[in-house]
Amino acid sequence: MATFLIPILILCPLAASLITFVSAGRMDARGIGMVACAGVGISAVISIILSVMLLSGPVTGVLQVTLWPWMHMPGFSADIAFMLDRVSMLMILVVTVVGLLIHIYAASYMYHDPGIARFFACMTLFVAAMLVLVLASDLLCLFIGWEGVGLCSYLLIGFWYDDPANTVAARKAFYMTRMGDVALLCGLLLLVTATGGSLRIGTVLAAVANGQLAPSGINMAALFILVAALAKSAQIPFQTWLPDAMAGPTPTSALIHAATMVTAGVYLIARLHDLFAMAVPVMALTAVLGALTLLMGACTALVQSDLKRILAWSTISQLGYMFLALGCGVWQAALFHLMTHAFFKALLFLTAGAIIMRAHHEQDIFRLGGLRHTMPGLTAAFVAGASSLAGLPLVTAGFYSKEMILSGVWSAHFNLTHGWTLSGPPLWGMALLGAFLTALYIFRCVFIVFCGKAGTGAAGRTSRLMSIPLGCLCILSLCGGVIEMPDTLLPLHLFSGLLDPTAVLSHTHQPAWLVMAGAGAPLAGLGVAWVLWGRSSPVMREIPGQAPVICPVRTGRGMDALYHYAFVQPFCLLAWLTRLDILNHAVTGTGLLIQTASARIFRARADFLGRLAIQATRMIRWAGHLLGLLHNGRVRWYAAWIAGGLCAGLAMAVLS
Amino acid sequence: MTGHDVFLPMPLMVVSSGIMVMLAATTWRRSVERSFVGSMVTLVLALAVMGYHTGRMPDTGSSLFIQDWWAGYTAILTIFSSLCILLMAWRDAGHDRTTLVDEYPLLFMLGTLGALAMVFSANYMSFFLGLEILGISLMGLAAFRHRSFMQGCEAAMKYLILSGVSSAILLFGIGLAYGITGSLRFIPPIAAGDMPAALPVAATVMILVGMFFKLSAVPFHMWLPDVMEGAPVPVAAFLAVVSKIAIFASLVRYFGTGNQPPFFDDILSVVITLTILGGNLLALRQTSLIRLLACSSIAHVGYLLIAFLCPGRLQSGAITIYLLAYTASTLGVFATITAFAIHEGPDGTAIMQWKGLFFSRPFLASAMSLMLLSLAGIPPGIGFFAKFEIVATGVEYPRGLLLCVLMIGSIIGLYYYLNIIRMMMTAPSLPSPRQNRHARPELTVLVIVLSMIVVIGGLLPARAIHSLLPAPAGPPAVQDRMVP
Amino acid sequence: MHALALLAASVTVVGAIMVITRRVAVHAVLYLVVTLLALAAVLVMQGASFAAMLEIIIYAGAIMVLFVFVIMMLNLGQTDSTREKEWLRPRAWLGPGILATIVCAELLYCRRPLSGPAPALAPITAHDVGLSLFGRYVLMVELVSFLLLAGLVSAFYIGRNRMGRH
Amino acid sequence: MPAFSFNDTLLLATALFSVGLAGILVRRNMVFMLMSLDIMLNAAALVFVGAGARWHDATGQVMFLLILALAAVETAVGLALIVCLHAHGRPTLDADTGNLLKG
Amino acid sequence: MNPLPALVLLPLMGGVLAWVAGRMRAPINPSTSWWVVLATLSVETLILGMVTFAHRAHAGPWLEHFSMPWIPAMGIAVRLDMDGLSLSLIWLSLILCFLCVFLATRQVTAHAGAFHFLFLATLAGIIGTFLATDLFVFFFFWELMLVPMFVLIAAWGHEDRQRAAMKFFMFTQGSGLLMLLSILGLVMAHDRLTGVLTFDIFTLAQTPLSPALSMLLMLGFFTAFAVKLPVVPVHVWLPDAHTQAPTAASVLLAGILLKTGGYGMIRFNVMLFPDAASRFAPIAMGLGVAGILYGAWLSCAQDDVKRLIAYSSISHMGFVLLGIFSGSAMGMQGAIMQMLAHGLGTAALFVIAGAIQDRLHTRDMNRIGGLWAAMPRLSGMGLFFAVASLGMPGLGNFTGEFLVLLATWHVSPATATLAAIGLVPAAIYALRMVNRIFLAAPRAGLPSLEDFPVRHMAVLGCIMTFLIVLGLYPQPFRTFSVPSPLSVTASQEDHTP
Repeated sequence: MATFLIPILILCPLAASLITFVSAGRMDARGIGMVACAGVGISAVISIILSVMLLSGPVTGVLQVTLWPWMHMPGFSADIAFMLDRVSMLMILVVTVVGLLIHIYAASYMYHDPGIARFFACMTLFVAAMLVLVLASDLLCLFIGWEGVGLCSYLLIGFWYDDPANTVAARKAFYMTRMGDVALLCGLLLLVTATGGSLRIGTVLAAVANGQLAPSGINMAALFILVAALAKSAQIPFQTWLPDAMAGPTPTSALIHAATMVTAGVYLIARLHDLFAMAVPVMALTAVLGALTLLMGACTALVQSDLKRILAWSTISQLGYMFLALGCGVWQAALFHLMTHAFFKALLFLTAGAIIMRAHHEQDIFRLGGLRHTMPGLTAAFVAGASSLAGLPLVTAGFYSKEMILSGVWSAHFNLTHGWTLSGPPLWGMALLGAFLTALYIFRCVFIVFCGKAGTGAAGRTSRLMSIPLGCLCILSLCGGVIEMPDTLLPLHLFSGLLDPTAVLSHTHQPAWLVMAGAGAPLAGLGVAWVLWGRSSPVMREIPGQAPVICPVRTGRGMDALYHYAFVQPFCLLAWLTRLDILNHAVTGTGLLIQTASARIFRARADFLGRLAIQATRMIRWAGHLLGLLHNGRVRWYAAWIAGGLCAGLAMAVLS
Repeated sequence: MTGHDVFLPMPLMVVSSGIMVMLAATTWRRSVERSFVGSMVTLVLALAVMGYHTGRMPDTGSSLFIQDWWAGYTAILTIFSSLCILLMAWRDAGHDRTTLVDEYPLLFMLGTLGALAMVFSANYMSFFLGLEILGISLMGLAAFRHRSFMQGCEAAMKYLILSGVSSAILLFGIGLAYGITGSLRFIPPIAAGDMPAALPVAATVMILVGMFFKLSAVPFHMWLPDVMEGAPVPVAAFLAVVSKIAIFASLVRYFGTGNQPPFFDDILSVVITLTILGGNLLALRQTSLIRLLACSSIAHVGYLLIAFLCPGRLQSGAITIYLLAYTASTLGVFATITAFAIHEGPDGTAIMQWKGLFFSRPFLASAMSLMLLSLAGIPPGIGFFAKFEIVATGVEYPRGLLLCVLMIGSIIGLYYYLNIIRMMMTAPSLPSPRQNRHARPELTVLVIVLSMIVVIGGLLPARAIHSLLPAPAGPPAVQDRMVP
Repeated sequence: MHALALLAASVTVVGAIMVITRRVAVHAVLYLVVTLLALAAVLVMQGASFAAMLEIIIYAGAIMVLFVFVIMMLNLGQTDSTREKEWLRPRAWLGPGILATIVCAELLYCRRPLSGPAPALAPITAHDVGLSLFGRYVLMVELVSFLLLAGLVSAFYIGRNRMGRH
Repeated sequence: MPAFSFNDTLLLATALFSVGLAGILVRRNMVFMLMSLDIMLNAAALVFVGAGARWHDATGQVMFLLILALAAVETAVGLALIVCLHAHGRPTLDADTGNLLKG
Repeated sequence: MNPLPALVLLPLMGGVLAWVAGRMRAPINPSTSWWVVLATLSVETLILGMVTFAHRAHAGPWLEHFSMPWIPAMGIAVRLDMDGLSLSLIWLSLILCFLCVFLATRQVTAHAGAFHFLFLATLAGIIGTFLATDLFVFFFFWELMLVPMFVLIAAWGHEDRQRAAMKFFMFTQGSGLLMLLSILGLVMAHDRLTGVLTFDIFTLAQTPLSPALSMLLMLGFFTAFAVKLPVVPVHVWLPDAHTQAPTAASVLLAGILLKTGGYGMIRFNVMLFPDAASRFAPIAMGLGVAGILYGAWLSCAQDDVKRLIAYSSISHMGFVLLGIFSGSAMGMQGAIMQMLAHGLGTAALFVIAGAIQDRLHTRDMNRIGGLWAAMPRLSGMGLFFAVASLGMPGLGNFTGEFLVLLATWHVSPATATLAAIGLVPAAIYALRMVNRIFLAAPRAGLPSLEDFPVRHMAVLGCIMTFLIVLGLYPQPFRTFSVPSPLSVTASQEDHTP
């Protein structure tokens, strides 16, 4: 049954993709939408069936399908093979269910776009590739999906190709991830060499466990894979492509750049966590990078004015949480957060898309405003998503997943080489700060957009087709987290039990105030945001200036001054700092440098080797010319040559 | 005086009788057509008796002439080339009937006679006489340029003076050799050991210089482009083909094909290097097709000399096939030029005139390309196999340096040959005034026949090699004998 | 006898040198005749009286007359001789002179250690030459006739062309 | 006692030969060049006669005769050409200037 | 009857027929020669199919054998042998010829007969090259195929065609001379040792050679193949030739002619001189990596579509070189896969570029503008093949590249890493092309353009399918296209009769 269903699961979106692509121009928009939704829907149903099958099986049961041998030869073998275990089950559920909801939404959202067929072809192709990625039991097979999602992401970011900026963004995304792909490829090569010719995940992990790999080899492999994951998930130093990727249509951003593709890195590391567990320095690096990214993302999100870019930076930041969790070894927490993040971030994006659509494609939060009155439904949905993102305690899914990460981070400890150690609490502190900032920036956005004076007028209404997915996602992002709770609240570990029944995470030995702190930080952030942006006469409801603007202290307003010094000044400083966006500049600058260098070198003198050949030809011609000058037509001169030749010949012959 | 002394190879006899008959006919009535027909009939006859004789008298001849496989082969080539050239010359004479030019075929016949005498010679005296008959007729022929008589005269004058110098050097050398050995037989004077070393060496060098001049090997080559350019096209062909075959035949007969003394090796290596490089480099800058062919023929002499210098199992095959390839391809090029001149009006000696020929005259252009590719040594022409054989001899008798030179030369050569083909493929900028003279079927047939030889020889070279394998005889088998 | 031989030889060489240095063509022809006569004397001394006779009759007699005829036809005058003088500057002599000297030196170097059997005393008479010429080498005589024919035809054509065309 | 050994003949011939060669290389007038050519041919002929004397062989004189014929023919053709060139465009008979064929 | 000579001769005869048909006067349809070509190719395909599916009868690794004395004096015989490698490459040639015939050659109206003749003559030369196992015959075909290709480029090419054609010919011919020297050197060495003059590679492979000599001879072969492949310092001819050639010739050049270089390296470098090849491998691999990076980098800097594709070919061929000299069966097979996939993909790209040039009369990417709106089918195809060329897993190129990289990693991880880095510029040039031609804002004043008709799409669809199959199910091709060792002669029984 499973051998039959798993290929069907992948084939359905693939077939939908082919149909929509081929039918471009022949089928109307409604038909295309239906085909795409049907494709993804069938696979959603199948994935649910498969989950049921898997869960009804033995605890460690795995559904294996080997379709056909891919490359078999002495020293190497790879198959087109799939494997459904609990991790991938979670992933296919997320991919298909969230994907289905987004597709339904998009069918309405993209209805009037002339390129709808291309859009859905890419979207469904993406779903197929993502499914290959998560289901593959062979790392090389995984690589197909890995590159495939990158390609679809490229196509979708540059979907509106009329604007060169979009295509530039698309290519940037692809190049950045491509670097990671190369690293992944190298990692795979290293692994396959070390394991003696197979890239089966099971084989690789077994080889790692058996000690077939030298520690340095493990570290190298983990490092390569980490780089790949960083690139795919837009972590430092590859973070710059993701905000630009918002150039694509909003459903794309929701599906690819929030819910699924960018989490592929997380999935990969979670999948290979046994390997990473052996590579402590890499784990530490992962954690540190995750923590840094989450802070940087949050800070940057705080000063953005574009609605989608805020969400993009927030995605980076949330992925940072996941990497932090992975680095600390609590991969279950990472996956949990992955799932909830998929829910609420998809919700946020879709809602944002709906808002932008109704607000005449205005994305600047400072030009929006007061939407609470014109779009109450969307407001509710956005607030739900925002609170889940901020992790408001108890009522949101985000709270539970974030809590799980925080407690995992607290108890982490890294024994690095040469006696260096890194322990969890500093990282925990950064994560907590991040939680505070998260609440701050997302509610800043909420207050600016939905409260205050009405900005751009809204038009039309959200179609039913769009609201259904929003509703579903609302529910999921609010209630999706109750399956796993901190021990302090309730020892409920459904999620981690689901993933790995043999090793349920529990942090019973941790102090209870940790949970309190985790719950308090978002609330504090909410409060500060309310003070700054939510009150009727907001202090900072204008577009921050380009330069560090120190607002003049308004006399007689003690409270304001306090706020000013406590928040406004640091905020402006932060704005200034992040606006510089040093890393971004560095990466872009390097790219630019390479580009100009190549242009300078090769445009000016194309292919210097070719030049060399031309020079040689010229020399030969020149020699011929010189020789021709000897033929001046004078008989005496010719006779002199004969005499000279005779002379030389005699000399050679006689004197030799 | 023995029977051998008056032995005259049949072709020589036929050709000389033909000349006398023609001369007699001229006294009766002068007619260009008749002269041409007569000379061609004579040559065909000579070819026929050639086939009859080669089987019967394979080696040792008299003291003056010799008839063996090598002589027979080169004689056939010579006569065949003369026949082709006469066919070409026919129209050259035919299209300009203001003057009676029945001397034209007569001089060709005399030249052929000289070449045949050289080919069959086994003695300095007959060799020298043949050489001079050839040379004097060429002087007359070179002046036969109707449109630009001055150029013809200048070419003849240059040829006269320079070949006079080279004849004097050659004669001096022969005289020395005669003084050393006391005989005019073809024996390299090195063989006679009773003299001190320097004089025989000097004699050899002087004879070599004389021969190199006629072969136009590099330091002595300067006359060839000038003379060929100044002479009419068929005469240029005669210079490039017949006279070179004849002189090469004598060279091989004189020096044999065995190992050569070291000084000879050195001189020849230097000359070959200079010849290949010089010829090819010179050809690079030519705008006149005839000059270019002259330069390329210089280079081909260099290739041929490599085979001459590398004794071994493959040598004879290489020399025979290369001679055949060179003859057929060069004649083909000249025939095409002549045919072009008939069809298109201008005499086809400037490369620019060939522009766009692929579009106006595809057949002619294809034939030309085939010949040029064969000269460049590219399949399917016979030249490919010929060059292959040359390289094979060079590898068999390891001569790395010469092979390198050959390679460089071939690449340069490729460039200018291709350049002509390229020119033919360029679309003509403006339509040239098409004079469209009378088509001459015999030229078309000639081009077709030569193309067939080139292609068939390229595809089935085994026949050519196989039947001619024992061709180049070494030094005559008869031992040196003092003349009483 | 030796003195005579030496004299003849030196006259030959000096005459030749005079030939190539004269400005006026007729003078050169006359010097050439002198050279040829001296050369005939040398030939006689080598016992080749027949050759010497031929040298005098054909060379000095016929060929030189041809030269004289042509020089008369060309009608060379004072301007030509001044031009010749201009062409014969020492600079023009330098390179060719060196080259010719080197060739000469090399040939002499080769000749130096030569010593052969003493020539036979009996001179080679016209009889011997005739026997040889019309015996062994009769074919060569025939070939020479063709050589002369070629020259004749060429010269005739060239000469006729001069008259007929322009 | 012969007046000339082969050795001496060679000496004389070499000298004549070189003088002729020098004449060809030096003189620009074609008439002089022809004369120099004759000198060179004479030198070669002298070698043959000397060699014939050395071996007491009539062949040397036969060769002498042939060379004589050659010289006659070359001179005749050469003079015809000279007359021709003189008539059409090269009155100075300069071998160096007015060349149409070069390069 | 033996099919091998028929395989070689049939295109030639068909070509002559096509020429004759092209020269026919009025009553005959001008496209007659095209139909003749189609018929010829079909018959050729039939014969090849016969060979492919009837080879079970033979047990040995060599599928077919043909031998006929040619020049006995030199020990030369027309000796043709077919193994899996040559068979698969001939299949590739035929597929690409069909591609050309359907998509490119019908547009040729000027002297169509001659064009088709030259086209088929090139094919004949290429097939001969793939089949010959006599060194002389191999060299003969090797040189022979250049001539029609030269004429194709020089007569039907684009603006700067003649210089490009000259360059092409000079480079390949010149290097061919070096190979000639090596061939003769090997033959003579064998002759000196055994006294047998032969050009048969099966015999020559047994020649014991001194290390220095075998290295020298191998270098001679290598140079010729390196020029053809091309390897970086001698790639100079390729961009010009590819750019200036007419579409069909570009396809042949990129699709098959370059493969003769790879084929030669496998059969004549690695199998004839295994020791010398293994000693030379580090340098060759270095050259391969240089080619990958240099080609990709230069490709990124091009504005001319065909030039861009041409440089990308250099990059791809770097992988082939790397694989061949990695010294393992895996690398060899990777190289073969890469050759097949590159042949298909690049040929299709050239067809598309040619179609664009036919319609817009420019190859400058700055002047083409976005075509997706006007020609979605063409653009879709272009996108697909561009993606294939950047090495998307699941398509043929990736299979080859991965195997090559894997084999290289076994030898030297650093080299493999460098080569893998070459994949980043590959993405850059491929997507740059996509974003400047296909997915870009349409240029103002674009004339109304005709998209690919369905039959063209069908042909390209076949190529696509092949690429996908190569990418996802290469196993049969992989096992099929293994070169047979020279130690086993196909024809022991045939030699004796």
